[in-house]
Amino acid sequence: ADLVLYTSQPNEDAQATVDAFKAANPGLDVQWVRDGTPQIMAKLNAEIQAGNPVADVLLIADTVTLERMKQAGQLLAYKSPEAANLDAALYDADGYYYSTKLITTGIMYNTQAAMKPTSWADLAKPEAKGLVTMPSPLASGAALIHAQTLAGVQGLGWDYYKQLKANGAVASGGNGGVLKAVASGEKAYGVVVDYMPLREKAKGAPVEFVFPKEGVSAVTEPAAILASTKHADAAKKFIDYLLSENGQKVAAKLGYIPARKGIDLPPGYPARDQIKVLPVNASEALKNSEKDVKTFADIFGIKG
Amino acid sequence: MKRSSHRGNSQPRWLFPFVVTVIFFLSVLPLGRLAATGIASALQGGARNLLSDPGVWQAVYDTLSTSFLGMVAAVVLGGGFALLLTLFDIRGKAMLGFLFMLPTMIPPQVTALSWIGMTGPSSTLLKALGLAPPLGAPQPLYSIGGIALLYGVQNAALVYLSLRAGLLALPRDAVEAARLAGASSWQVLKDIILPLSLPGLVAGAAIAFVSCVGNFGIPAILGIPASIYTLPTLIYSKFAAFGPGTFADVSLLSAMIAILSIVGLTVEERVLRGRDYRVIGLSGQVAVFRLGGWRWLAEIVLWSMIFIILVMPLTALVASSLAPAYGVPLGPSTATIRAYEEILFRQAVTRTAFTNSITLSLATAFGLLVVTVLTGYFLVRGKSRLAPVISALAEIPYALPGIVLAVAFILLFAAPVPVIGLSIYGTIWIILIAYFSSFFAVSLKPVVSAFRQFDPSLEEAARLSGAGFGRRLADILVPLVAPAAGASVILVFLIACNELTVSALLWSAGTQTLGVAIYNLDDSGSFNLASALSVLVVVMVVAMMLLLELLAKRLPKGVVPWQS
Amino acid sequence: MAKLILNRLSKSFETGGRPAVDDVSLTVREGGFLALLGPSGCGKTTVLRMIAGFEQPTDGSILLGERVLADADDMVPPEHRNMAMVFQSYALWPHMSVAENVGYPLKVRGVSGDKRQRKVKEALAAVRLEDYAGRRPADLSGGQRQRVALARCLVTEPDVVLLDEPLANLDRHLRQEMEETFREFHARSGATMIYVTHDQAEAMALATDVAVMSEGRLLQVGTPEEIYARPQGRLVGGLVGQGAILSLPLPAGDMRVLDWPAVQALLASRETSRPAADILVRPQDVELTPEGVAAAVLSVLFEGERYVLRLALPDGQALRAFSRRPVKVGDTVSVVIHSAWRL
Amino acid sequence: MAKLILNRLSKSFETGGRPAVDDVSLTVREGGFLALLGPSGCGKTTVLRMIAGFEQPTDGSILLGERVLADADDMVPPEHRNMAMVFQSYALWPHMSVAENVGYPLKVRGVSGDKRQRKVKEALAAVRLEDYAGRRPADLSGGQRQRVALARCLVTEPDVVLLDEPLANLDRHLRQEMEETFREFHARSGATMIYVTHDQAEAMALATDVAVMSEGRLLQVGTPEEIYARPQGRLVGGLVGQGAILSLPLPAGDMRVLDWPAVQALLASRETSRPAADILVRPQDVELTPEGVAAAVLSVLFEGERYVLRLALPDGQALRAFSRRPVKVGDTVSVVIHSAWRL
Ligand SMILES: Nc1ncnc2c1ncn2[C@@H]1O[C@H](COP(=O)(O)OP(=O)(O)OP(=O)(O)O)[C@@H](O)[C@H]1O
Ligand SMILES: Nc1ncnc2c1ncn2[C@@H]1O[C@H](COP(=O)(O)OP(=O)(O)OP(=O)(O)O)[C@@H](O)[C@H]1O
Ligand SMILES: [Mg+2]
Ligand SMILES: [Mg+2]
Repeated sequence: ADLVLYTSQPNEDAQATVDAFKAANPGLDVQWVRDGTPQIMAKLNAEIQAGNPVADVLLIADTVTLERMKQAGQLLAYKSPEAANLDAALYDADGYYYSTKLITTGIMYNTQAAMKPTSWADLAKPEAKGLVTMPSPLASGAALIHAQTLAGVQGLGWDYYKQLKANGAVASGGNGGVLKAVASGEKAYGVVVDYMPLREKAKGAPVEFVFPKEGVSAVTEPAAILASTKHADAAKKFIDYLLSENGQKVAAKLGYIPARKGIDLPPGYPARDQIKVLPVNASEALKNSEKDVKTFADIFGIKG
Repeated sequence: MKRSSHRGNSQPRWLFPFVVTVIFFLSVLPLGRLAATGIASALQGGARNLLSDPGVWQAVYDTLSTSFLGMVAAVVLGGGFALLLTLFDIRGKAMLGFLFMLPTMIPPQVTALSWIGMTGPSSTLLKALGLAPPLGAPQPLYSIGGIALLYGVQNAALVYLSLRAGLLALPRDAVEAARLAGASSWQVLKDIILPLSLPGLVAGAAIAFVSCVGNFGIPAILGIPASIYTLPTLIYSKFAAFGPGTFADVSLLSAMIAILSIVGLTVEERVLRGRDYRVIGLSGQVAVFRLGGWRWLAEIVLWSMIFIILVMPLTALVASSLAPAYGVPLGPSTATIRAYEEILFRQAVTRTAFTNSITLSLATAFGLLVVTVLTGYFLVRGKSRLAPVISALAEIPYALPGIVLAVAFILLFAAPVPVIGLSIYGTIWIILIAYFSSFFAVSLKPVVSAFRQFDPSLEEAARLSGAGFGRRLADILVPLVAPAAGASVILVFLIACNELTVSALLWSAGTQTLGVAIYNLDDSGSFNLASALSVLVVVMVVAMMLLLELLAKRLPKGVVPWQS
Repeated sequence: MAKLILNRLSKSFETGGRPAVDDVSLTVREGGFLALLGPSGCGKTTVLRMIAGFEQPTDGSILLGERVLADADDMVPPEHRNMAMVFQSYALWPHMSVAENVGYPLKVRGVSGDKRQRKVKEALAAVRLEDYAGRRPADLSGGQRQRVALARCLVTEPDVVLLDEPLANLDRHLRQEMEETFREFHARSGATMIYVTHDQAEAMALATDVAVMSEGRLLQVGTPEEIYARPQGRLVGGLVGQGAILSLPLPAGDMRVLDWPAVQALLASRETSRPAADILVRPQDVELTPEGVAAAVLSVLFEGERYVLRLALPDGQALRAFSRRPVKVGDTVSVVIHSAWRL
Repeated sequence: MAKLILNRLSKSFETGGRPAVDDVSLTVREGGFLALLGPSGCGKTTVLRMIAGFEQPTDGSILLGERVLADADDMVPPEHRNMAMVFQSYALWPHMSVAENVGYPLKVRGVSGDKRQRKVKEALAAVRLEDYAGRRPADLSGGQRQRVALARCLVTEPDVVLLDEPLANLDRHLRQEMEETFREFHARSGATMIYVTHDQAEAMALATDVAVMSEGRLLQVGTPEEIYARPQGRLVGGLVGQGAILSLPLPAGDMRVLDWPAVQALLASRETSRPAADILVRPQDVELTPEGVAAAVLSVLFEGERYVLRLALPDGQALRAFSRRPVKVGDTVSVVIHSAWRL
């Protein structure tokens, strides 16, 4: 293959992205491997250990992992010309990784639920007692960023998580599990990434998604080139394509908030300026990630 | 050792080197490679002081308790079925036996989810009865007991097949003699039948235990919400937060799993040691007890078990494959077969996955049978001092979570194989080898226990007829351990067909397996597609089992586990 | 205890055409000792297995006194019959030691502790296996296994004891001892005993009654003396004793025991018009003396005590005789038939 | 073919103290027919199993002609020995039909098609099981199973045939037929045969040589006549024939065969100073006639052909005798001992 992509994007999305790229660059044979972030990272690291990483490009959920790889010298720096169209916060200044979209984390609820939440604080109210579920930072990169983000917000912070725990909230698994739990009515409220409930709702599932008024956290599904790549040119083309107008339109069509300015948001989302994205610093987040995971785990009594 | 092959020992000279080579490649090499990386990374990355973390020990404890209880549940369920269906005059044995195999085919996470659904607030069943708990009520399955229960359901077939093979080797007159001695049915069971079929029962229990130790799907879904971590889920969370110390931690946790499974194996050895199971003379007929007035009750119990462990999860699976979206109430107006259309006609991966999984499973099941018959023969007949070591080494890969084993194989094969320069990474061969390694124990157990019950004079008679080792193997040994061999093939096939965690890391374009395809669909939110594919897998397995049924007359007696 | 009645008992297996047991009616009196004789495959084991309750009769019934043990519809399970059996295949439990095998029927009956140990010891002593109590059956010789099965059978106080060729693998000395043991056991316990054997001498020596079967059917029942002296029909005649059956003209009158003059007359007569009769001649009744009829020696077998001769009468019919001295094959000897029996 | 030599052969099992076979040296001449006699558990089966190659000798060696088949270090595997065996436990393969069981040794030797079918048919006919070719062993009677094992053993042309109580479960008629079959097979194939039996008459009638074992040791080897007429030592004397052994004062001279006057003198002598000798008296040499010594009748057993009496001499020593007429237990009879043998 001319290019090997490791990604944690959902299957259909990965296929669509690759298909669109191939259409734009005929003749390039792109192979992709899709798996959950833990699996992809285990696979990649084992390959690196064995001295023969197969992947050229990585497209995964969170910046933190890429920041760690950057610091370990496993990534290749590349200044993409398309970066100019991105918010500076959305890419690494040295060119090691570029965000491709925004995946925000908000609140979903089952339409049978009595209370319609509008803010994070609502989840700590007595009406939501025992009815809240959220992904665990141990299983989901987005969930870690989310926790780190909220922890830094005035008026929420780790105390908010302690209130949630006291209110009977559970934290487990990834976003898919939260979606199922709320859609099936096992729980009423869930903390979850935006596109999942929006898609399900479009298919008729009894769920709603809200962007809480305090603001949402976001992961950015960054892409990066591995230092060991033997196909640097193709890899660079791929990065450029992801950030290009066409590439970003594909992302929007798949139901994500595109990273590039000036592209319309997919249906079901409020206007871009109504979504308040709470800021987070990737290298800070990386530095503290172990500590934060532990704090979170201690609050929710998760071992490990 | 070389001498022993001259020593009138019935094994050919090459058997010992063969077994050692097999064990080396399937177990020692991958485990050793993993340990090497673990140690290296512990040295440079400064392994965190994992062992002082009380959470780890809690996880060890939870792993042990869930696995032990799960094994008990599997023994009760699988053992009960095996006894009732093999020894008693139950009607519809073939059907019951057939259906009992199927739950193994439903992926553990599907079973777990359907049970949660069945017992949760949106359960149609409970709603209909007016018993549905309120929205958000605590889920009783999120507990040690819940995990163990589902372990039991998932692994019951392992015990069933293994014990059944043991029961079929039971000499009829031994049972009759006990009854005439005045022993009640219960006493006969306790004093004669169970002790004599102990190798099969213990093998089944041991493999169920080891299987529970390494299970990921069930504790991931049922354990984590209740903050119950087992070693496999702990390992997964280590991989999720991949850091410099991860390999060291994972190696250490894997070593703990290995120790747990060796503990299990030692218990098994203890139980079986110093006893004689060699059936003297002819067996070929099974005693049948009459249940009399109890028959109705037994049949009702059996069918309700089938309903709970098969029909309910399967219904849930079918229902979610027909639902347009998750959580949409299913009714005639909402049901749609769009998911099936999508899976069958649009998703290219479906065909690839079916082809790959069927090929891999068949190749693994039959390939391993060859290996395990030879190894089993060596272990039971060889009287080698290495035998316990070899059994333990065969066992460990199955106990490790698939992700760990897969990592070990990536470490081994990501770079081209030295000397030959051939690279199998990214091809289907690496998955095949990993399957061989992982399912070795599943295949070996029933065969070893069958050899334990084997009357040696049957082989001696064949030798004197002039039959060399290969000949005896084909004509006498394999046909006589046929029920066990059949169990071994069917178990490996069923488990491999469904397998996810090993192939999840080893697949690449074109080598997707069914497990990977289902997981990927499910993980990316296409629950109905995932369910539809699962349903198709079950349908395929049922079709293959029916095919086997047609072949049953040509196969040695007892091979087809639902036929008596 | 009560008498054991087999009432028109039949059994057919799914395989195999002719019934294994065919319309057998038989009464074993209370405390009787019945020997069941018959060629291999004639249905002896099947009869025992039906009495024990392992096979359901396809027809007929089995009664112990008034109690119906089994008929084609219903049967009392073996564990409620209080019987004991030595299986032709021994049916030892390989996972138990010799002592455990023997002690098991006691254990099941709740006998425990010292009493059980003592009884097991006695039973093992009776079969000369005291030193083997701790062994596994797989480590025993064939005869030793058979003796364990015997000890297990005799350790309790059953109402009915079924013995299926229990001495087949024992040497003559042990057989004699074991026969003695059976006799004692029978006298002491008063149990009804049914004994299957292919060894007629054993059957005659032990039993109070002998039943002869062939191809599933019962041919004759009677005391040993009666069966031996007055066998009914060709089949029983051929089975009991080592006699030869000659086909000679039907003797006049309804005499059945024939002396030498009578036999000589028949041998000499050339009347082919008279219908032929089967005449049983036992070897011990054939004496080699100069004043008899001539016979050619076909074969001579040494049996230790004596030689067994197969002779051919002038008309080619075969005869068996004993001789204390060796005779050469091909020689002609002269024999007298002291006694014969018209079947 | 060549002679089979057992050279100081020993075998000890892990369990059990005394060796199962202890220093046995024996030569079976080419084409010989050796009967192995001995009480249950004396090591007969173990010897056969060593010859077949299933057990490794712990000491000594086995040779076929010049070729060493086995010693304590090395052995030729059974599949290369071209031997055949009837196992005491039959060792039939339950998954094969009767015909397949019998045909298997041929199949392994590459005999196929018509020839195999014909040979299987012949072998089955020889054991009278033509009609059972399609059955499974589990559906056969005990004797039928034994006959399948026999047919399987005789279907090929082995160099050495090992028979472990091959007729134990057959009735007298079949035994006689099978003995005839063995004799024919032996004459036709010239194979060396070793025959284990507990039935002396059978051993004497079939074998060219008889070996007597006890407790793992070989006591005596010789022709049947010699073993019977001149047993060496108390053990062989007790084992061969149904004789009783009397302890009487040592006769003068080195005479071994004693006639009635000699025996009478010994019985009458009261000299306790002379050392005692073992005198073997066989029942057929004891005649009930008025002019003998008095003896009390201890027991009377009917055996069909005759009654077996256990008698007690005035000094309490037991004697066995035959009688054609019944005698009452407790009566006193007068006996003459025509011949006796000093052991
Ligand atoms: N596998 C074994 N382990 C230990 N001891 C054994 C084993 N097999 C046989 N023996 C012992 O060795 C002795 C000889 O056994 P063997 O089977 O040779 O006797 P045998 O002469 O064939 O007797 P039988 O006439 O009863 O068959 C017996 O005392 C027996 O208990
Ligand atoms: N399970 C079975 N299925 C079919 N036929 C059987 C079965 N058991 C026995 N038979 C047949 O029934 C007949 C009687 O068998 P049985 O065992 O009663 O004979 P037996 O008199 O005990 O003979 P033996 O002296 O050889 O032991 C035989 O012809 C046998 O082949
Ligand atoms: Mg029988
Ligand atoms: Mg023996």
